[in-house]
Amino acid sequence: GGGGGGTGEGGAITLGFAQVGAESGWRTANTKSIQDSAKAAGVELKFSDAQQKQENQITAIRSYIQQKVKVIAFSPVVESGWDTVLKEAKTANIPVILTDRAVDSQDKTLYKTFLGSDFVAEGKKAGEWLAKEFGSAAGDVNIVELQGTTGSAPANDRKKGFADVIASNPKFKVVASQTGEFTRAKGKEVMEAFLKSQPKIDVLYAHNDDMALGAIEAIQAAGKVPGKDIKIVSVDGVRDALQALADGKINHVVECNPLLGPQLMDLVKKVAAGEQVPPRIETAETEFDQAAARAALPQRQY
Amino acid sequence: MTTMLTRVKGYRPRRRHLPILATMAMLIGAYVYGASSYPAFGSGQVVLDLFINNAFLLVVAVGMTFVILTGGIDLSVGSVVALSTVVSADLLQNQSWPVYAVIPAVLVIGAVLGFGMGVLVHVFEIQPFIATLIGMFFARGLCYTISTQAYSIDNPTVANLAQTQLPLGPELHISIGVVVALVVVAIAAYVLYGTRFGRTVYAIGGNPKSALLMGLNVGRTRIAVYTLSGFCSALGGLLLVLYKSSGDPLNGVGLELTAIAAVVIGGTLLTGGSGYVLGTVLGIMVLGIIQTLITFDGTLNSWWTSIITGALLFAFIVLQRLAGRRAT
Amino acid sequence: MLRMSHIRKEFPGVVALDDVSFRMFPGEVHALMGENGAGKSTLIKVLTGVYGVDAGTIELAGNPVAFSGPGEAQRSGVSTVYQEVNLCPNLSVAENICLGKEPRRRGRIDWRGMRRRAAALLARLDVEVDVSAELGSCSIAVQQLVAIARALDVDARVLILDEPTSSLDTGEVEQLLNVVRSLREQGMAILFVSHFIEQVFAVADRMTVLRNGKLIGEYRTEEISPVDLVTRMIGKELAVLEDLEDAGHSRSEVAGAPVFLEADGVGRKGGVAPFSLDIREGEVIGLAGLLGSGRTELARLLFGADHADSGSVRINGEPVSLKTPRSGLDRRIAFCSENRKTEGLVEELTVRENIVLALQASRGWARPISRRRQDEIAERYIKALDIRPANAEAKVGDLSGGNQQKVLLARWLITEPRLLILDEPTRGIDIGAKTEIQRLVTRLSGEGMAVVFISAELEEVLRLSHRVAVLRDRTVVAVLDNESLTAERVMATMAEGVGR
Amino acid sequence: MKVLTAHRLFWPVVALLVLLLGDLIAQPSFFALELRDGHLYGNLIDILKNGAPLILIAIGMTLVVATRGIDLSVGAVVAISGALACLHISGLGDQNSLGGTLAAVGMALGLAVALGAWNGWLVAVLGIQPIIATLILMVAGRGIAQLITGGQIITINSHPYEWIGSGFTFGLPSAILLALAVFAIAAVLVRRSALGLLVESVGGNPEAGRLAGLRSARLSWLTYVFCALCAGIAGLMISANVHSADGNNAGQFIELDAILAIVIGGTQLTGGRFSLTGSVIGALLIQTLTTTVYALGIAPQAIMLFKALVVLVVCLLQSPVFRRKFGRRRKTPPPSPIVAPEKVEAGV
Ligand SMILES: Nc1ncnc2c1ncn2[C@@H]1O[C@H](COP(=O)(O)OP(=O)(O)OP(=O)(O)O)[C@@H](O)[C@H]1O
Ligand SMILES: Nc1ncnc2c1ncn2[C@@H]1O[C@H](COP(=O)(O)OP(=O)(O)OP(=O)(O)O)[C@@H](O)[C@H]1O
Ligand SMILES: [Mg+2]
Ligand SMILES: [Mg+2]
Repeated sequence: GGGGGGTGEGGAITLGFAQVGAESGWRTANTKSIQDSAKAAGVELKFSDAQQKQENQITAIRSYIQQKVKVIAFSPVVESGWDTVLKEAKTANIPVILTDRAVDSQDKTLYKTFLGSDFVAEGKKAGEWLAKEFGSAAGDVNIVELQGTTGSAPANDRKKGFADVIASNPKFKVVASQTGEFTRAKGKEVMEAFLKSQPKIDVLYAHNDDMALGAIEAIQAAGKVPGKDIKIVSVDGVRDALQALADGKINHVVECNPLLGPQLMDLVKKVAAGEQVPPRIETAETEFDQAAARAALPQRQY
Repeated sequence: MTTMLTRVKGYRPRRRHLPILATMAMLIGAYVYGASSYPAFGSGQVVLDLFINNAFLLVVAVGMTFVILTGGIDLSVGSVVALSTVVSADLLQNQSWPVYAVIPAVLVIGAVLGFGMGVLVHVFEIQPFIATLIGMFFARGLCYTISTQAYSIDNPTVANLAQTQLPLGPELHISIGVVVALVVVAIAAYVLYGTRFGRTVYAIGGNPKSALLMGLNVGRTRIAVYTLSGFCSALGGLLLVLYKSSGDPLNGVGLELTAIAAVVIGGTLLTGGSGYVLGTVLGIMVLGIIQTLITFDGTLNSWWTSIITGALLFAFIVLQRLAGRRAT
Repeated sequence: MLRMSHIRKEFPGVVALDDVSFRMFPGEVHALMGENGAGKSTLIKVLTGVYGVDAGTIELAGNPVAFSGPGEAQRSGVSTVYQEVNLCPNLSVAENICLGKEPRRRGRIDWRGMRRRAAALLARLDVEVDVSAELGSCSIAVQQLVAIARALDVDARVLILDEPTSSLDTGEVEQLLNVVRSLREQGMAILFVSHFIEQVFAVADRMTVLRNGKLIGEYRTEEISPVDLVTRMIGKELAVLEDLEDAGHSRSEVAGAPVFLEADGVGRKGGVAPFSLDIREGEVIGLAGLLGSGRTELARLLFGADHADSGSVRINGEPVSLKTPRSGLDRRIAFCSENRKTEGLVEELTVRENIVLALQASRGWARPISRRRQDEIAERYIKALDIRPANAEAKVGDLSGGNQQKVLLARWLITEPRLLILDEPTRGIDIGAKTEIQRLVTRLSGEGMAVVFISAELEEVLRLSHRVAVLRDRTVVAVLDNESLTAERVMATMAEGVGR
Repeated sequence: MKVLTAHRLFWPVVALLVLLLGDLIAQPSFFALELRDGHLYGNLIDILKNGAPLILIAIGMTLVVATRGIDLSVGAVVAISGALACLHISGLGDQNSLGGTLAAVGMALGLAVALGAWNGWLVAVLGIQPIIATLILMVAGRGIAQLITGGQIITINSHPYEWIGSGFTFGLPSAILLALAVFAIAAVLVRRSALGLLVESVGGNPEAGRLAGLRSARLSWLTYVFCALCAGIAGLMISANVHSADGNNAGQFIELDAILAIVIGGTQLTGGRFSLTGSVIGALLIQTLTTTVYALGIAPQAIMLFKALVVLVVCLLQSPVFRRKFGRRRKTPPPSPIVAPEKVEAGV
């Protein structure tokens, strides 16, 4: 166990970080990045894992307030419902940084800044790629969609962003859309069913890489060639997906960057020193095509 | 002819109180350990935060205690909690209902769902596990049909209630939710100990067939118990609304297990007939203090968090068990 | 007061009641008689609404009724003690007596008043127990008395007692009969079921006899003699009791036989005080004592159901440790428990499965008894003990009380034990079967089996045993040779502990 | 006919058939089977393949339930066993080596058995209530699985290992063949030896069982070990099916599905009488339900409602009280549910 709260005697900043959980490889990479860069930056990190429960995150934030940490950062499980506890933090004069996801609070003074990605934008990017790729195709384009966990923010937003873009062109048809719960196993199972119920599938849009990877196996088992017979676009950019992209089994990956650690530590130091920071910082995110994937693969840690 | 039936009325240890005493002792031990390891842990607010953070769970677990005492189980609580938050959010935000109308509406929905499950259990003799699993699916499904997204409630009354802090001393405060939860606990303890309904609950848990032959109203009590649990879940949902000022269809996933765990750690037998509401309160404290200890430590990564949680749970349960054994 | 006409009740495969009519008058004790499985308990359950009827009508005080369940029957003034003890073991004695009609003060249960009332009711039956003790920790006899006390609590018009005396001692029985008589004086109609003919003749004014679910007839007590009654119950002459009657065993008969088991200072804190006892092969040792005197506890120690915390046991001269029932079973000791419902039978399983259970346990799971053998064994014991219905695949829980008891007995007999401990084996068994069991015990001991025999019926103990160990206050106070032993002498010892 | 409807597996089987019929109506090609790459291909095959892990776990858990227990930790065991096997295989020089794969499988199953022994120890020796005893491993086990995988998904590429989850033998998915083999072994073990009787006695009346000389502690301990072993095999299947181990998501909520399958199959959670065949049918029913959801294209928001409805209907059909109240067509009241389950069960 570590010592008390507050600013460490040696002047080290204490950061309380309330993570969502460890539900995916993406998230684990996110956690690891934060832990590693905290160490590198000399920030004393109080980490907690909420196991996908908002209540647990609130509990953790309360305990950080009790421990009088210097800065609190967290990735909200959901966007709503933070006002009460954030007010408590504000009363205790502890600045808050949001990572990865925003909160929908009306009172923008409750947190200092937001650092992360925009799920809607990711969905849009996937849609735009599709529009470009199939812009000149003749006839209807039949799309199947593998959604994330029902009710979760990334699932809602990535669906919305994608739908917004493709709505502009009537030949894009989402013929089937089902939840694959963000996992490979479910992705495979659902794709197996799609392949039997849908006579013609041109494109698969998966809300994350894992479901796409599962679906690839289903497609292969059905005797089709992923990436050719059925084009695939997915979100995240984990190593296995980039590999599949490099191998031509996936056609496009929209990155959602988990490596927020260094940026976060910079912000923490600034906030702790009372400096002014911009209210919203988007993480550097790219998209990968086959060539980019090959180039990125050797350095991919996660 | 007289019979000589002199039985020594010697001291018989109250075996049924032992688990509770053991749990209490361990809680104090854990607190002392925490306070000595992490200075901020010692502040009274940490204890009060346990109540603030778990107020809604406490209410849910109280309902669950009733059900488990009859030898049943209620898996629907998490979903009913979620449904309550979603319905509240929907009514307040989208339909602009006033708060005082939303509260009874939500409570009625919870009670009606509970009643339905009670009917399945009692009238159609469907095993409680399954009847309430159906309820769990059903309530969660309703959540999604109302909304697949979480949304905030910006009703000023709710915000007011949510942010009210009742001071208990310097730097010490509790929330309104805690008061509600403690009132519920007190009422439940009274009902179980001091009313016919409460004793019937125990009798059913002891032996439902006998209870029936003893002329007790088993059917009504059973249905009432599930209704009560539905009601408590809805109330817990309302407290969660106060706690988070939002409605979220993903609320309370896995909550049923936490509630059951709290009840059972509190010394209530899953087979029914034995246990106390106070034990449930302690069970919640145990789960809460484990979480708090881990948060204060703050050095564990996600999987070590799970492993240490399991290990601490193990330690608590085994110590409780051994203490119970030693003393008998 | 009460009239049931042309009642028919069918269970899958069994017609339990067939066109049975029955009536009761106020201020009268009415005995319902019949063999095991004749339909007595079913008639009572039909009356109080536990089961619905397939045909027939029920009238209470002239009004047709159809109770939805025991609760409604109770509220209409029909108070019932069902055959098996139907109470909640997790609650206190006082609660079990008052449950559903607790005294209340300002809507709140008045616990003190409840204990007082419970104690008063028990005192009426001359029972003194700690009413705040958990019921489950009390012996089955006490539980039975608690159930009776519970039924006395209502201001009922009709009181139904289904085998209330099956595990009571003479003393308690006497007391109960007195209570019954005084209730009769108050104009209550009382239905009384018992397999003890003397008790019936001592208290009943009128009897109805059932056989195989059919009504045989209704008689006034003065009109019928015990022998007639038995003949009507079983449908043929019974002339068996006599040849056992004065068998009068004595220690000397087995003096030459080797000692099978030797207990030396065996005891258990909170159970029985350390005792020493040796049992020879072929010897029957009876245990006598009052309610709660510790007979059951002693038997459990001998089997290993509880483990002793002092003393040592030797079997055939070799020291052994009896810590679990399993160790008893491995030494070929069998223990037929007094409480068939909670400690004996697995109700969901079939008669066959229950019968082979102990034998199978001793063989281990890997050596199953072949289905053919199982059927054979079940068949044999169904016939030998006259278990009805004679269907090895019937669920034991559906059998009548007496037949369940026979199944339990059969389970232990087939293990061919060298020491058979029988704790109240004749509980709730009709006279025919009882004689059969007594004869069996005599025969088995004749073949060299050692037997420990516990029964609330002292005559039965005296009739069968070579020696009688007398217990008082959980202490073995005397071991008496059965030669010229009389019931009076044993009772005196039970009461005062006069030496041998 | 009457005997047939009285059989306790009648209604679950009817429900299964009705569900399949619904699929057929909604999607006429639902039953289509074709030969592809030398093996059968079609929705029915998918149901069997994807249902295999659930079938296995339901079989294992049935015995636990029969002794009045419950095992919440099966999901965690699934994750752990898959993780350990994949970790070992990913470290092999040649992932396709049969020896290395066998070693991995052996290690994973060995660990699963050890975990089962742990559960059994808590329940049978320490006497902790099963739900709580197994909750410990349910919580900690996820962490252990993630510890093994390092929180990442371990992807592997091993043909022998894949065979367990997505391979085919004789044109049929090997997963279902494995599950059926375990079922056959369990059924023979349980019904040809005396284990079934002993387990049912321990569950039906523990005290009576003890006094009849059963070693109930050892017996219930064994059921936990067996259950964990089944979960371990299921874990291998699930990970082999997607060539990867996911410590966090593998087997999530599978305990609930398994319990549901068991209950639909006619085993009471209060212990005693059990039916392995019933549990298998229950598991197939649940898997068919999942596949139906996909085949009918039910929106994700509505899945829960649909499931609630189907389970409700199945349970009501099974409830004798319900049939008596609403099925007035038959003149005699239906007999109590169990007539002679023994004969059927013994026949397997
Ligand atoms: N629930 C039931 N299901 C099926 N058969 C039953 C059920 N209850 C009783 N029976 C059958 O009905 C018949 C009458 O049983 P009942 O219990 O009335 O006998 P009894 O006269 O009380 O006998 P005993 O003296 O042994 O108590 C028996 O053959 C019994 O097997
Ligand atoms: N002082 C006491 N307080 C509570 N229970 C007692 C007391 N003394 C004895 N008992 C109960 O009585 C029983 C002890 O007697 P046991 O059952 O061996 O009696 P028994 O001689 O077989 O008499 P019976 O079976 O006729 O009651 C135990 O179950 C014990 O719990
Ligand atoms: Mg009877
Ligand atoms: Mg006794």
